[in-house]
Amino acid sequence: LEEPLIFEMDEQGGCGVDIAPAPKVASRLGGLERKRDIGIPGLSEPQTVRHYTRLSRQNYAIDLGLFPLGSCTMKHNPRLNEKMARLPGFADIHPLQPIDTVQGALKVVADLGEWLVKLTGMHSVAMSPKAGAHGELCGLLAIRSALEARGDAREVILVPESAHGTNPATAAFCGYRVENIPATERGRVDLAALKARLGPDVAGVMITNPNTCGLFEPDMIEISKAVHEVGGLVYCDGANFNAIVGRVRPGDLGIDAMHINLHKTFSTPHGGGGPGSGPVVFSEALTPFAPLPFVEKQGDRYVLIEEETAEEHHGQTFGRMTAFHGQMGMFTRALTYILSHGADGLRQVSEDAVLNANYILRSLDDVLDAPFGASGPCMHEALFSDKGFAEGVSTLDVAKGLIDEGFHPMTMYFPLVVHGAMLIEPTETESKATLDQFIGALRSVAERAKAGDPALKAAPLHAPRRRLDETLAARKPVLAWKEPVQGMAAE
Amino acid sequence: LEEPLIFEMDEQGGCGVDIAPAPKVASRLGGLERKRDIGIPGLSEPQTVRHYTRLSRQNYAIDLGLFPLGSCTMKHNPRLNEKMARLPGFADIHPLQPIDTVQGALKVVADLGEWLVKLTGMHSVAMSPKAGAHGELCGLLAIRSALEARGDAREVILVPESAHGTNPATAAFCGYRVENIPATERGRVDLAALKARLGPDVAGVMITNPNTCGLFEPDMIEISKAVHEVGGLVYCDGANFNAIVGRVRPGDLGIDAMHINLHKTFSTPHGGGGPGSGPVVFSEALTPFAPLPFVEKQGDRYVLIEEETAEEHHGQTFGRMTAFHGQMGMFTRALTYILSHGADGLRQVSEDAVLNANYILRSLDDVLDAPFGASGPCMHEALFSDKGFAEGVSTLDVAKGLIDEGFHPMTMYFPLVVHGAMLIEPTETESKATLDQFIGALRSVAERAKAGDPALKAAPLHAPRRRLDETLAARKPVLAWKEPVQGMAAE
Amino acid sequence: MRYLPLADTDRQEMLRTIGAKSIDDLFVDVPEAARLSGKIEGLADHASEMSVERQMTAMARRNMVAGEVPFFLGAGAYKHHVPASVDHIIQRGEFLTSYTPYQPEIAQGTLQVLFEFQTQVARLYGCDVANASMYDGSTACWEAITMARRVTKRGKTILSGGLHPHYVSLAQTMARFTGDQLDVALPELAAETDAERLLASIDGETSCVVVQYPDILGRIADLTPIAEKAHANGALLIAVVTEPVALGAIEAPGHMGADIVVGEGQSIGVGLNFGGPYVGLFACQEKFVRQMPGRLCGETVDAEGKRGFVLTLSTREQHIRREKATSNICTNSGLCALAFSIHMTLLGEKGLRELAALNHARAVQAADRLAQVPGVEIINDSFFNEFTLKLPKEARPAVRALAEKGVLGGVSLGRLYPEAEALQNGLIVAVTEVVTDEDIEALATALEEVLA
Amino acid sequence: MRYLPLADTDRQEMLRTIGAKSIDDLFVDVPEAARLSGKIEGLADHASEMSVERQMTAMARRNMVAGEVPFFLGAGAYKHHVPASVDHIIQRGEFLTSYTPYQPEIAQGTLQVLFEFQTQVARLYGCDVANASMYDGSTACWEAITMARRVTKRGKTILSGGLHPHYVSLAQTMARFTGDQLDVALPELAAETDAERLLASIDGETSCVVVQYPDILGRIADLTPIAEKAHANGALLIAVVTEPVALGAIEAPGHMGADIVVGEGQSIGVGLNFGGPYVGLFACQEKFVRQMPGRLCGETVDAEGKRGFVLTLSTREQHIRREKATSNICTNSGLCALAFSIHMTLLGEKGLRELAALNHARAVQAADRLAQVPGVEIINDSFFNEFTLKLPKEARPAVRALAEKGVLGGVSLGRLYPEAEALQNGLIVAVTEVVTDEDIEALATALEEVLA
Repeated sequence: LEEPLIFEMDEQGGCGVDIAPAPKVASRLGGLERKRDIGIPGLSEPQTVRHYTRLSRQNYAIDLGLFPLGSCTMKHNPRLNEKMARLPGFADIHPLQPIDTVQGALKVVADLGEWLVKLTGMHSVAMSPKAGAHGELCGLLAIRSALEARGDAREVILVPESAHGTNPATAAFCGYRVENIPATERGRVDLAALKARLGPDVAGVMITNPNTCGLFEPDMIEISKAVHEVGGLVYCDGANFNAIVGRVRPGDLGIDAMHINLHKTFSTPHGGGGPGSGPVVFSEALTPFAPLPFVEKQGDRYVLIEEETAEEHHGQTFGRMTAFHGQMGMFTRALTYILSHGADGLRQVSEDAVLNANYILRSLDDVLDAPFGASGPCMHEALFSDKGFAEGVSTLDVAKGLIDEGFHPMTMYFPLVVHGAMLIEPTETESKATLDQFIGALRSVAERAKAGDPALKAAPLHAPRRRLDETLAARKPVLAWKEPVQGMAAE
Repeated sequence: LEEPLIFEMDEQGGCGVDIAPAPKVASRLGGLERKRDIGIPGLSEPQTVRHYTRLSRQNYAIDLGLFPLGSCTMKHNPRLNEKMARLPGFADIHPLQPIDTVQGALKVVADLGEWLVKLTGMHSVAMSPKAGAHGELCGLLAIRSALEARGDAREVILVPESAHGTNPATAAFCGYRVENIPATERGRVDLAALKARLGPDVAGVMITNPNTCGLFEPDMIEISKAVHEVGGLVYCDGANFNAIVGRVRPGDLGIDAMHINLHKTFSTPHGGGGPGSGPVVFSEALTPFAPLPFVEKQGDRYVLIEEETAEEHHGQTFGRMTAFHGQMGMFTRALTYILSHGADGLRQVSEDAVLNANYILRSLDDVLDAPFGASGPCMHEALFSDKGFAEGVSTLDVAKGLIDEGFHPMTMYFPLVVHGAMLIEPTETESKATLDQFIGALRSVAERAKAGDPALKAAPLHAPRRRLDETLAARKPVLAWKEPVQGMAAE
Repeated sequence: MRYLPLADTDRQEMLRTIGAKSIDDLFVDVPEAARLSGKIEGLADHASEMSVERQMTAMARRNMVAGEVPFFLGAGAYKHHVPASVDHIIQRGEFLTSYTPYQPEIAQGTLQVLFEFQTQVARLYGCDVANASMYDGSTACWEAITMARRVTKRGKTILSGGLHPHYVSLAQTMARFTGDQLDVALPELAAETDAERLLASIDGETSCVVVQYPDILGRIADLTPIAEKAHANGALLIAVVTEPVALGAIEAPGHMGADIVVGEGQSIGVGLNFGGPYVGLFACQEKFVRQMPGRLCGETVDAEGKRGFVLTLSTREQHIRREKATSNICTNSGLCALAFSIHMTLLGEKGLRELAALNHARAVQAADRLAQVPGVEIINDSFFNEFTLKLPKEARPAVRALAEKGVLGGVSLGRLYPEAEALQNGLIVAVTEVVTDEDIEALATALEEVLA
Repeated sequence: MRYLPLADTDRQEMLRTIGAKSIDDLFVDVPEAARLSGKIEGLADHASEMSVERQMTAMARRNMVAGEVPFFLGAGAYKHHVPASVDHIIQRGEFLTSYTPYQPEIAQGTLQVLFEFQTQVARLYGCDVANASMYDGSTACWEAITMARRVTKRGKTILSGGLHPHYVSLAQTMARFTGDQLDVALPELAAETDAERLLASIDGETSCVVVQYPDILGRIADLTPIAEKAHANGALLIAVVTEPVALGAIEAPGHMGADIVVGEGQSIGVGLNFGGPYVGLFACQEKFVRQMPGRLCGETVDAEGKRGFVLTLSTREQHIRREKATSNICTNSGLCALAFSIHMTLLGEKGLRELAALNHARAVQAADRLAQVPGVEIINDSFFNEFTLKLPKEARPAVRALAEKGVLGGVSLGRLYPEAEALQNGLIVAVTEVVTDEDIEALATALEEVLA
């Protein structure tokens, strides 16, 4: 049965809530009463629950199977996190309550911040960024503020070719010109090329480490040093922090700012596209420029440093990035996760994540081309290219073929530096048995791709939909439901 | 992908909990330490969540679609009920806590009991029965106790042919001989035949009203009168109370005892087969014999009448039917439902339930045989027979055919008085649009059944499994998983 | 009304289809005298979710919550930590709102869970087979007695004095109507169980002996001698386990000769819930399987030869056999069985053993500390996570006094045996993994004050 | 460790397959100097669920819960009753643990929800199209300003003094780096909005005017004149709505000429959550759609011609356009958008209008009662569910004093505008359907005491 849109249902005039009748009062709406129909369909509770339950079953999810999405890190979301985030003491408090009525909430923010600082070996943390890309923005604004504070407006941010698209986008948003740093044949930043480009116009570099090829940058300390020597600053994209948490502290690598995607390293749910949370840790150099607001412990009491109090001891802040104080609901989940895993557990997390990825790399490198496979182990994700596929068969076909095997596809065509890239990140929450199943499935699809099996072009066959026409969607965008024109139905 | 049993998984040596290490103590287990392996597989939390999530998706459920199960009443389960049942004040209290520490819980029991008494027009209520059939037992034990108290041990319970199987089973369990009462051509109890059978050996009748043909017993008052006149008592199976709640009070029909399936009338979830809850309401005559324990309000305070206090003012109780006090978790849900619907809502519930059933009856009686269709409207369920199906096509085939149309089958072969019975109960929580879909689906299957479509014998085709071999299962029962014999896997 | 999808326009249209003028026409069979004209007296009209939530929350707040105080109650219901994922899974609509799996093609989820559950229970109990659950431990216990009667064709049952008094009470209620003959006794405040009495009572008339393990006072005794004597006399041994976590530490009754093992499953996955719903566990040895009551899930194959599961042996059941059924039970405790099974899967062998070890260690620590309270005596030599104190005064008022100090200190034998003079000073104290050092200290201190 | 499925035997076997001796071999690329030898300092080892739950619960208990006291805070975040079914649905694994729907064949559930969400938002706002959500209202507001710049190719933005001060602050932060020119002002404690100032400021350089509706003090003014003046000057009108429930009672900005309407969706389905996560709503008229930031879901067909949904117009986005993208945003607020959409579906036209009517009526009653408190003046002529009081003394300490009395009485303008002398006596009071008569009385009484 196909599930119709709520706008198409026969029962859409219903209502799934009971609202107490409003007392009679004289309206004070300024004469702006809304008179025309709004056009919002309503369903009773049974119909509502059924509509969304049915829709949900058209989704793939971690709860259903492996999500081998390189660079996106889809790991298990512990249910305790969900339970804790729903405690009324966290879920039912207003962001502007008097400080003394939210001491527990501020402690959550402070405690999580403290662990993020310690785990990264950095100096301070900004908790308010709403997501990873927002964190990048936060980091770059701090860098630009620091440079401006010393009267040294620079123009260029260097970004490796393999960077996430958000890196150049963010740098451009902050007014920087983006220049690429080339990669070596081993998939790392070309240190010599980088050094050659460094100069007084370079505000800094944005680097991802482990990088988007799933490899650790062994020259990272030297890179940082070189950038610092010319007066630049080092931004690290923390998307892959989950590969090293508990084993390597970015602060020890000379990083000045790094955002942390709480869902990638600290298991908050992805939710079909957010909400995220992207706290940013700073080196001592950037700390004075961190945004408002933040939480500070003063004796036994937690206080919120907002606009009013910032002047006194945080005068160089670059300002506010969002209303209120950040993604509290994600903080409670991440803190719950950190306390659950503890120091030994977090180290085990990164070890298992790396182990799982290497297991996939070495179990498939006979059938798939691993462009950097010869250079040693990978970190938390395994990278393959489309080399060896038969003429006409693409990475996309392999991805769609995996759907028919019961798995979500891997990340495709990223990083851009590898042709037809397939980036596979199993995460630490997958069992060996599941990895073996996945390896078997991908092996079988890869063999079909190499043999040029034409049926692969038709995949997926066993999904709620066959391949969708994305060109049509973009050419004539239909972004909202509209009443069909009378008589159309009869055609 | 087929989901293996937990016993078959490669990762079954895992663990999805962290238990704090036990302090070292000298064991006092009486020398009975368990030494051999228990053989319980363990999975980490991610694997556990995935196993059960995948399994769940092989189930049909109300949240997915209409459940037209006559006499079983599968209606929407409001989510507020679930939320309320989980309040720590209800979910996390022990049944033997001092009475003063559970006043709120006792109030829930007392309030729900009070509404059940008022809604049924009866005199008292026993809350402890664990399910409908347990409630039947409770009712019959009260009847037997009352008769014994007057030194009048009778032997026979009269049960209509169309009764639920639990009715004769319960009567037999209480030591009664069961005799059938025939039905009229209009699907009701044959009053004349009943009267003819009544006599001093008859302890009582067990009657279902509305009956299992989905019809109201118009002679109910007269039946009760006749039974009472010969010194018998009247038990009413309350399974169908949902058809009349708010419009008819069984107490006004002369009933002495009736159980109420909380899930059928008051929306507690069925949960794939329980837990149920079957409070029993009593007439004044049976009240002294009601079981222990029960809740009583004394001034501002609620007390629990248990063994110790029963003597004083409840000396005729027939005793305890279960440990503790009944299905508290179901009481909170049912009370939440009653408060939500209120007096007007509950009346609307029975009206809509009856309306929906009649709509189905009249929308399909041209294509399906409705044996009692001519006798007027039905109550909350519509009854059809297999008359007119082609040779070799059975009600079972129609039921399985409905699965392929995306619906759960109706109740089959019950009541026994109708050949190849199909009993359809839509409940009040289905929309007209859904009913129309269902009617269309059943119409199409019925037409195939009449035309003798051989493909129907193979249905279902679009389900997680084809028809299962029940004979094999019963002939050589395999009720637990056993390690396959070594070497078998290689065969 | 938020749960009712029909609009007034729908109702009118449907009445037209039916050919009725009004809803009242559909209730034409109801005699005039029985038609309720007005609304149910005293009940308000429908209310918003918020309003109902407030009413229910107000009642919930009037209870002392186990998780918020030092808590030591047991005696057949135990507070354990249930992982958050258990409740998450049982709330999935496909489990919560599904029906008894009579249509196996679209109920394999429930059925496979039941098959796994049966295997888990059988292994935990040391039996060959288990059913798909019963209402609770107490009703399972009675069903076991009636099953023994069917097997042995005898009517005399010997109940240990260590059997939970509610379970005894239920059996007494039922036996009054069925004519079963029960041999019952009160427990004694002593280190020894009543095994001697049981052994002495078994004879050629005996259908079964029912022994709780650990017993109501927490004592643990080897069941082997009783099993041997029973079997020698053609009787069955029924073991009752109210605390399944114990079986992660002590030998399973099925391995000590018990023919039927039943019990309460509440400790695993279910929670306290003021006494219900719980989940009755029921297992027996293979040879008795066709006399076993309740629902059973069995393995089979479908029309394509794929493995699948179905409810089976239903020829024993009321919907087929009617007055000849082995039991009138029609419901199991499906959702609680699911919760039990999920929690058991999370624990696994390793977790169950660790959990049991922690329970026992904590209980030993608590016993040692409480033994230091002046005037208090520990009755038990052996125990798992529950033991009995003899106080220098009546325990029942002491428990109330403890509650006033914010400590839920145990279950008094006075509450369970109101008429047994000799037991009035007894207090059953359960100590699970949720009890902290501070909780033990709080109980000891409060008890000292109350006894002073 | 309960979330980690690998056993040590698995690890050894996998290392063998890999050809590594130990895990350390896999970290060979990490320079010696950067390898952390010990464990993270100060952090305990892994802990049981129960232990973590206790730590978190202890922190939760240190907060004053909105639902447990008379509660009147608003100013951009509102307490409304969210039906239980909303949270039930968003916890389904298929929604909670699914990924951004880049593989549409196996993400139609999320995609159809987003399509429905976009349509709901567009209709609520009176616009043609909406996107699939933004982080929150404040970031959506800034994105709207940058979008206006892209459309008009002008850099001057006029912000109403009635715009939420956090939204203004965020715009000021960003404008410092982007070079946008902002014309800002403080609100005045007067019945009239600053529409006159806005009209006077619009000129041929103006990219857009940003007006909050109802504004930060709760005032409601017709946007039509501003829209007309803006359009006449080639500028856009951006309307900001922090309380979406208001649009069940008052005219939609899109119907009064607003080109872009943005706002906070938290009121519907999301809950307070101490400020986040929330859900930013973003809608505009059809002609600007290709300049709209954020994720968009569009209708299309699959290879068999069946209708389906996909993310579309992603050529605007960072993963395609990199440094030429319209925004650096990569995440929306998917799960909150789902919650919003479910709650909106439960409400429907009827429920939304009733809810809005109840909010307004309650607010009117509260305003009438509070106006009787000696020295208190109601600033607003017009309001929806939020209005501003002028107290006879500074509001900020008064709010703290109210909290000590157990009443969360509102948001002081001193908290929002710490440096604006003229505003220090202002108190914003929000009154939603959760406020009872007793709550209003409690606030009035406590306020009288505090002001005495």
